[in-house]
Amino acid sequence: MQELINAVSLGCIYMLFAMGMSLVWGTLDVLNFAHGSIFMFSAFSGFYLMQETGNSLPLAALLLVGVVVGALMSVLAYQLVLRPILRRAKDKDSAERQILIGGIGLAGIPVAIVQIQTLSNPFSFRAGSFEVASYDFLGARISNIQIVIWVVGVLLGTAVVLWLRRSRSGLALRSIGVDSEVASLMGIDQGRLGVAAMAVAGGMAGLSGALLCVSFGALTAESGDVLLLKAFAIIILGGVGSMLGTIIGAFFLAGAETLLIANTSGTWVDAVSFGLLFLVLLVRPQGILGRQEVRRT
Amino acid sequence: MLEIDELHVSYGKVRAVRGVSLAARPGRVTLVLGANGAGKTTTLRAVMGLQSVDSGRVRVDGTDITGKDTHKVVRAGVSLVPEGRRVFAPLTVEENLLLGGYSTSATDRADTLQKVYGMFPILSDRRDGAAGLLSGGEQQMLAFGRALMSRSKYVLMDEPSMGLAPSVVQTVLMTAREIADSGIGVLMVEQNAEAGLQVADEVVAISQGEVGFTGDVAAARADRAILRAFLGESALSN
Amino acid sequence: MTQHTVPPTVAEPASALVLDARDVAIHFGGVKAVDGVTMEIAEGKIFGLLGPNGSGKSTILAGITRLVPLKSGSLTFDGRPYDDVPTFKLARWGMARTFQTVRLLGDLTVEQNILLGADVGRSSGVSRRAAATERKECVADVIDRTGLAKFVKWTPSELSYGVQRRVEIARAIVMQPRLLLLDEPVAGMTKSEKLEIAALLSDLRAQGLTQLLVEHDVQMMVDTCDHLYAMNFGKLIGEGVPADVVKTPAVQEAYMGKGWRADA
Amino acid sequence: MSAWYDAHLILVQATFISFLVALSIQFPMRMGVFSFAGVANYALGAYTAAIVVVRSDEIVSPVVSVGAGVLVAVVVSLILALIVRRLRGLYLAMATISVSLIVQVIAFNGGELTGGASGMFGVISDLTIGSVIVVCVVAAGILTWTERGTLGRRIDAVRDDPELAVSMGINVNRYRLVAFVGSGVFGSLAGGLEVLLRSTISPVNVGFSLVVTALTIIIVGGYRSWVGAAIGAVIVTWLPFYLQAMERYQQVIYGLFVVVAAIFVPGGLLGIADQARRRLVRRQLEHEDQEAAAEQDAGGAAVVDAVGASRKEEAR
Repeated sequence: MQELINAVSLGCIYMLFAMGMSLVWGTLDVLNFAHGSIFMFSAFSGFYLMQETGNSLPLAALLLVGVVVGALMSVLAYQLVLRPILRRAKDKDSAERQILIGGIGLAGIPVAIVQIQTLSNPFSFRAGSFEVASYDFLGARISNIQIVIWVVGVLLGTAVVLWLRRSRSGLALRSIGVDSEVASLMGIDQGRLGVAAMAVAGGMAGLSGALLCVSFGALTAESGDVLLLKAFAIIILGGVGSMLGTIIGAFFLAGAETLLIANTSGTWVDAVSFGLLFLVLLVRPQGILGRQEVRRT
Repeated sequence: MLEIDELHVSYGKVRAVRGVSLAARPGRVTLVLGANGAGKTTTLRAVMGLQSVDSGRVRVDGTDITGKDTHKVVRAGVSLVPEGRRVFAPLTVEENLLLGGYSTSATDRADTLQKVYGMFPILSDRRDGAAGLLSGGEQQMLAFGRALMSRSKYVLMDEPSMGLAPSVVQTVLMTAREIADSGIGVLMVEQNAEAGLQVADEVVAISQGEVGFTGDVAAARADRAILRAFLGESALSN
Repeated sequence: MTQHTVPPTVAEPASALVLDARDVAIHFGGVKAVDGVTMEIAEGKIFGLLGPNGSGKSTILAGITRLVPLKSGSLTFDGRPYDDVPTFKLARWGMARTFQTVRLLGDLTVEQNILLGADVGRSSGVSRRAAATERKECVADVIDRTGLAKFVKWTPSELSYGVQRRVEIARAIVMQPRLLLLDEPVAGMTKSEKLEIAALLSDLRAQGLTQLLVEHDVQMMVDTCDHLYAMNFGKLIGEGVPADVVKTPAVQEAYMGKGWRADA
Repeated sequence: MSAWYDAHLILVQATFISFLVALSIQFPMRMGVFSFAGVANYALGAYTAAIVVVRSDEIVSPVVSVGAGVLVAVVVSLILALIVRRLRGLYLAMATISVSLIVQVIAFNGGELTGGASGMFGVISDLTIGSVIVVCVVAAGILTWTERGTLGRRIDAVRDDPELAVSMGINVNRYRLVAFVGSGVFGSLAGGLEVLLRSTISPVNVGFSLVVTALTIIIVGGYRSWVGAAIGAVIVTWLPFYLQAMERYQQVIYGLFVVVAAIFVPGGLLGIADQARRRLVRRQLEHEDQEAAAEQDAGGAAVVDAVGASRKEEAR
């Protein structure tokens, strides 16, 4: 039972992180390799402010900092680097390659800054102004922070799915993913929608960074890189472009990892996602819920 | 009136469109003829802001839209039915149509949707199905419907009959005629010259990036050069 | 179904078949892109393949070159069945092709692009050095014949579409193929460019090169080809002497649409 | 000179090793294989060599220890090539990054064999920088041969248009296999030689930052030729030394380099040089061939729609 609670909490964080990445990959054709360091840097910004203010920040403010910093970084990455690459690339293949390379370069910058600032030590929100309380829940313990994670996860997960499914701008975003030129012929302003999508993605990454840092104690400068590859595994597992697939993938991976941690020393935990990724790429590259091309000639 | 005035467009070092002037008027079908590579598609793309313009002007009812971003051109009242239809295959028919009306108000959108369904009952029947599962002719209807959803005053059509079964070509072009009859200005690029002439009011012939002929259908049919280039003298003219 | 309406081709000596495609079917998912097509390409002639967009022309070309797998049917090249031979080996056997869209390597010059064709390893037993000089001569000769001498040091992006097309054909000819497959080589060309290409192809035929030409331009097909296949919806709808094939009602309807005859 | 050399020995060594690491990613890239398995190969080469040296009672020749690493890496690369043969582009890139990180996790968890998180020490050998230079020169020689004439053109074709390549009689799959094996050889050589020079290795050395460094070298220098990797290796190794401010912010500046190059000069410094040379040639040509240019223009209009149409085809 305790494992289940932990797995769901971890799954919520994975989901928030991976959904944002999946959102911009499926629609804007941006596989943002810097997504992981945005996650990490947002959490670090919270940590930094916390120190500066003498540990007086409430939890809500910490999360807010994560969201704002994440959204800001994501939008900047898009406007300054990723969008210019997309615009200048001579074909789809080289765009893909340059986006990945540019993203790797971008990802290195915050990581290096935090390494310098922390001297490569882990950082954490030690007891701040908020208290960690635990409650009995069906024979297991659940902390108030885990409850926050569940609530935020469910609310945001649903909101993003509904946004894409039901709203006018969500529909427009999906159409960009199918054929961006025709989307502009529909009168859709891709610049603005792209920024909005990147902001949502970055905000979710920042939020998940703050939440993970609060609930699991500490992060390091490199935490984002590992999480990025985990999210890639999750997205591939669920199928690129499928939000539902991403959600399922996130909880699946969280479950598998939690089981492994419960039964071993836990040092192999990172290998789970990479192994899983490998397996999916080999057996079913389009993912569990990946869409098959719908076409008729 | 949609006016294209002395338009020049180049692609890298190649001058693709060299001083093309033509116009589309409400309620009329203007047919643009020209061989592959004559610069027709480039002209349409330049009007829509999908291609940058070297010089020249594009005006919609007097408003200059030259070089505007595509979404602004659409908002100014011009839409394009692209070559090869390019419906959003994984999205439903209704979603495709709603996207067409992206820049209109919610009430207008609902209104126009009903009108489009009335015009194309087949789309109404298939509204929840994926657009990619429609037949070629149905997809062309969807592409038309999608353009109508924007409530544009001018609709540009790039090769609407391309790749369609012959029996469907007539239906599609008649639909283009109906669209014009409802008061919209249609500017149509069409390879199938004969079929195109049957629904057109005015004809513009482009060759190597320049306008070679402008006139009404009767004049076009009387023009020997047009006949030779687009209609006859092939092995089929038995 | 239109087979009997086509007059029987003039009896010709049974020349060797360069390519024998028998009952070829190619399916994508549930779509029957090519559905039981038989083509017999005899030596030294230009064969044409006509059909509207989406009729399966390009697909059958991909099948013949083994870029897509066949659902059923058999393929024989110079008497050798090649149902399980990879594409690159076919090229070495002497099957060369051009593509529907221009596919030149943008970072190489015209000369280097053509040399790529000369590199195909069809060793003839000559010593390496001799082969190299022979190759050079062959390349120079082809460049000359295709009128590309002026452009050898240019890169593809600096060339007009018509010239790019000629480079592609030159690259294929340099392979010294047994069979040349041309996928819409004159699409998007001006009239004069088309005539140039047509003359080039006839010239190659005079030298004994067998060709299969996929094209839209009816006039060019009639003028250039010795034998014409017409396709629609993945099936053959006519075959025979080009001028006759294009007159059959099935082809006219498929290609020109209904109502064409009434007004022409 | 000798004093200078002694003082800068470590940087000289690092330059050659970085060159080899970069080649392990650049070599497959040139054949259109976007693989980061080079970093895994580096780890395999380093750890195998270290294990051989440390576990053996006698003194082991560098040829044996580094050779063992190369052997292991090549075998693993061949297996990997078979496993991922259906993957392309991004998927291949991410899968191979994963492989590299799996190798790192294994190194962490190897217990006594790999020394766990603290890694391995005391990998003593008589390897000299001279041997490393010889290895690099031989590598450059072989690569020069692959970049010229027939082979060079074929590799260009395999990278830029595999479907065209097979139609020209090129066995693309074999080239892809060679790409993986080459990555194995270069990567494991870099790892094996470096561990013998520095005498230690730990999991931290074989992680994601090595991917970034290798990529920086290639992107700054240019991915089309080993010369690009050489230029990049020199810059990336020596710039931080000369720019004192850079020492601390080295990784930050690498990141900026990569970003700027990815946007503005995807061909790297070598690409810029290439473009300049081409512009010169073109200027000469334009003088000579006015008539050719005139002829160009006449047929010019045809280009456009066809180009537009093919673009659209691709987009679909």
